[in-house]
Amino acid sequence: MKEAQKEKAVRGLLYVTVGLSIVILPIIVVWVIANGVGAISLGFLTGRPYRFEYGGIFPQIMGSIYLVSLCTLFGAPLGIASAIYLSEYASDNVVTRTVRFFTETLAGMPSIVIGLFGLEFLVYYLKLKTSLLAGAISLSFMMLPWTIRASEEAINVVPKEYREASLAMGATKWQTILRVVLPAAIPGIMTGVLLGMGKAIGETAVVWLTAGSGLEAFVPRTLKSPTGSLPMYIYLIATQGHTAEGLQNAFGASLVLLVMFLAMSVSALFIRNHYLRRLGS
Amino acid sequence: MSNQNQLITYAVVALVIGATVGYLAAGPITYNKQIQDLQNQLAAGGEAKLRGSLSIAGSTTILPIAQECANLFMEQHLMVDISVAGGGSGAGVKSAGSGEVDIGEASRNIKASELLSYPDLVAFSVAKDSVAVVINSDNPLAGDLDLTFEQVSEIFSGEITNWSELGGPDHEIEVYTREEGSGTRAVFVDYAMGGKELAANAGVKPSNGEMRAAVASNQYGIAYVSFGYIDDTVSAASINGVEAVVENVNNGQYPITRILWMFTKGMPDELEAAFIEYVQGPEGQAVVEDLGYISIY
Amino acid sequence: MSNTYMINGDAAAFSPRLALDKVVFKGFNLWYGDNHVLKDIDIAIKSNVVTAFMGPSGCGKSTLLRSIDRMNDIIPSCKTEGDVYIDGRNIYEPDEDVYELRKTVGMVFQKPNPFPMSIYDNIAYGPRLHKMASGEGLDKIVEESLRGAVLWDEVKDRLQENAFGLSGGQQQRVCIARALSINPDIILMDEPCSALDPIATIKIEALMRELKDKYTVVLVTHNLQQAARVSEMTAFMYIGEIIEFGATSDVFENPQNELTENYITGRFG
Amino acid sequence: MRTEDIISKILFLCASFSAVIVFMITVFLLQEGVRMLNPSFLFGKTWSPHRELFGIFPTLVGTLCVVAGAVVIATAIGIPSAIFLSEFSPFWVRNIIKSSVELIVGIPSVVIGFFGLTVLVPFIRDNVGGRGESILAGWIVLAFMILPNLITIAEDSLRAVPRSYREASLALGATRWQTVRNVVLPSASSGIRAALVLGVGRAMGETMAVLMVVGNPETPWIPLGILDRVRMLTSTIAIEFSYAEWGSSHQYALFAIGVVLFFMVTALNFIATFVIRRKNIQ
Repeated sequence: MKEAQKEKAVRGLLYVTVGLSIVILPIIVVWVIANGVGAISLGFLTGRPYRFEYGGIFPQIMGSIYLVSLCTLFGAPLGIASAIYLSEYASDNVVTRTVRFFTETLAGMPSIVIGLFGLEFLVYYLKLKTSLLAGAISLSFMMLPWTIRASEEAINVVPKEYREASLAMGATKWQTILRVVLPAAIPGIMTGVLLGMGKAIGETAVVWLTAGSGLEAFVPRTLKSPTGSLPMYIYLIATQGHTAEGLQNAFGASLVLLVMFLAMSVSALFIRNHYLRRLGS
Repeated sequence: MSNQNQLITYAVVALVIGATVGYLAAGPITYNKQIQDLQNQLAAGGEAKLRGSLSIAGSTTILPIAQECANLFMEQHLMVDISVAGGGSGAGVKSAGSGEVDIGEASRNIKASELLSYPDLVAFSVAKDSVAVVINSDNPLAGDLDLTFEQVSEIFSGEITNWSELGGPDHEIEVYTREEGSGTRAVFVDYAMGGKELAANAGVKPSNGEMRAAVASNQYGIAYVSFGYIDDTVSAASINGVEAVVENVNNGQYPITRILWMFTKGMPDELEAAFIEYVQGPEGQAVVEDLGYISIY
Repeated sequence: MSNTYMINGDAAAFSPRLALDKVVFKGFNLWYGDNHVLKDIDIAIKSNVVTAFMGPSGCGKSTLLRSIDRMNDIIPSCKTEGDVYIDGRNIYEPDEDVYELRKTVGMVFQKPNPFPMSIYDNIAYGPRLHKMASGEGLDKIVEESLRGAVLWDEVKDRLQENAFGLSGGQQQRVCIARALSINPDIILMDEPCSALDPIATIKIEALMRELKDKYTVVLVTHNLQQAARVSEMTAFMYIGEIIEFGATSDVFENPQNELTENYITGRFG
Repeated sequence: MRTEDIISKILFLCASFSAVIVFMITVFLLQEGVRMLNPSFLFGKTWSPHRELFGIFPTLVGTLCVVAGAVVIATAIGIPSAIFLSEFSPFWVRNIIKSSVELIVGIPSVVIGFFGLTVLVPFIRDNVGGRGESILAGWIVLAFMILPNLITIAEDSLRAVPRSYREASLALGATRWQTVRNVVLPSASSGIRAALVLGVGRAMGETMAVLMVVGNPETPWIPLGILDRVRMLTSTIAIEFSYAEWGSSHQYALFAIGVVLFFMVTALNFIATFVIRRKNIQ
């Protein structure tokens, strides 16, 4: 009965580690919520930052929303189009394999390197300055491979039979993609895009170098305005704010950022769980 | 409509609503107020001819001045947005010189090598300042610490490593330093280090704010910061028996002084000039003194 | 039906009446890569008749069916030689518009494959694609197609429901209705009942017999009884060749070729 | 047909876009950084830009120490958790835990850094020793970052093992654990390994969270203990890039660090792709 004992021991060990995960993983979320709720007030959400420790985070909230929306505007269509090409048009040859490898490489690229590139190429070379536009484009470089990957997966899951049925009706390839493949793949694509948005909204290094590293006290009015963002705010206040008010504001901003991030990942998972299952039936 | 389409619609609608709610929340609160203020301003005979955005970056010593002046300036000129970032003096020179920002700041003089790289920088002095050695206010030595430059250089180069050597508790001295691009560091090294290198194990903090925060949260820490950053969470050491306060800098007893600069690439344009004039003017200089720096006049 | 029209595998005796027969294969060959799947196919399929192709798996019967609306084109390694005529027109001419071709040829697949849309949208897919009608005209096409597939009475109250909610047999009839919606001349059915239960199969078979009044129906099946029940003409295929083709009753009762006989009597297949 | 061709061309252009970006990043990193890539850069022991000394060896070692420790911690907790979720837990338990874990994959790293700075660093200083800012703090912060992803991917690859394998083993009288160890884990191992390699890449490229807790000494040294402070490759770029003068060797050195990072991460990516591809062939 040695094996049975071993089984018990292993089980015990697994219980311990999973217990550890259950305790550890939510710590940060719980910690932020517990400390951040007290910071949230109408004034905090609608005011603008004042010196380092005081005021609100309205420009940062709006800045993050603008950055992520604009980044999605650039990144999502491009990513979806790339995925369509790779999964529907590309035959397996050197060109597409190269494209695919580069896409994977971009996915693993450290964000600071993307930020450096954005700074050199967009900010200096194209003279966009540190601005909403430069930040959003740099973020979309980061988001692009994730969108491509998720969209490709979603498109590949669409059964071959749908395509055949549509082609047999006399539809062209593009008509088939537009009317049958994409509608069926949209939940998967949206899951991918939302997860990419979640990545973009929490990204600090890239916005630091390209969108604005200050404590902006205004909502950007043009694409060329420097733009504050929640991650940058949290970084600045967490490292430099040394008073109770500063800490409180950093918690409040973390809570807002976390809520925005979780809203995206919750809707992504919701769409995935409630839709992809249906498609499988 | 099929369930699937419905779900897609829900998701899209949720996204759109999320974005627009945010936007709409922004609209009424800020823009209506701004427009109203603008109308009031025009009705009161004010001018709203200045418009546009201005980005400022560089020395974290000047950061509080620039932030505060920007806030006041933006209240007076509602169509102007001013972004103020840190980065350090080196970053201020570099980013103004390369055109990344409109106005750069430095808390030290421009280096010869920088003038070679960015020959068309134009400098404006906006305030005077000094550098103080600070320790945690819970350190038993707080308030009584009096150092010579010799001691300062020995502490910061890692020759004196224990607080007991200074008459304090038996604990390692934990040294913090600014990054190499910092103007505060350059000034500090010039005056106090006597040619010695900073200790290899000094923790690098890339802004005055982080220096202060590090010392404020570390009972055995020691750092150097701009006078503008001295507050009751840290305690400034006397140098050669002279207390680190503004009066002693003004009367020449405290041994470190420096000028704080703003730069533009070429001659400033209308908006840049207006802002720099504002900082140099009575309102700006009031801010300077209010924040613990020294007026240029 | 008449027994008069009959050919066997003898190519020399093959003299199709291009204008009279609906679909005519003439010296048709097809390869997937190096794999010679269809070998020198010569056959003429008559209008308004159910023609069944049977044979063991891998004999090329589905490929032959898919050659009629050039659905094999979507497989990159596919290569063809020879001609296929529909109403006297060679559809393998280089300037042939495949999309127009597929419009005149409806296809029903082995597994019911409705789109993940409502029943209505499934049927309306083709007409919308080819801008055949809109509004009430479209409603009419949908109704007629569903009536044509004998499904109208079962689904008329739930046209907006997802087609996946239907039973397998109903889904397959949605697919048939979808094929009918673009008003084709020819309907190709690739083992349409293989994924269905017996009751659904009976319904579909009855439908096939009705359909032949208006359409030319070509059926691929490995179910001998089905071929016997439904078709007037039957072809037996073996490893890419047509071994025997003739009136169903002749092929079943009096097979000319030993292979055919073995297959029909269940010695292999 | 004409429009079809045009569409396919447009789509091809879109697909090439990310390749173009990567290509541009590579070219411009190399162009700026390659002149500094020499043995005295890679193996030099002193990094001190004002003395024109650009040796990244201690930084490289420090980075590898932090990343390796973080991956070990994440593996030690993550893989058994994944095994538990996929093999031993009741369905509803798995569902709850798995979806909560998925929810926090990619949680903003600055928040984790904030946690590290305000909770972890003081805790280590008061209870373990040293300044608090340390390799240890870096381990924990990075482990936090890669753990959710690791659990998710590992659990997915475990569950992808066909049930028939498990049944076959159980039917031969094997216990659950024997089945897991001898049948399930070997079949899932390539997926798990790929997840680990990607985790290493992610940890290596992380900037902000570690920057806030590893201490960044003035002149980094080769770390000797887990309470030593180190610099990361990424944090060196982040701290110094803003003031490195144009055209100075300092700036080229920072780009060269970017090149090193780029190649390490690309190599890891290559390995992961290779591992995954081999799995697919099997």
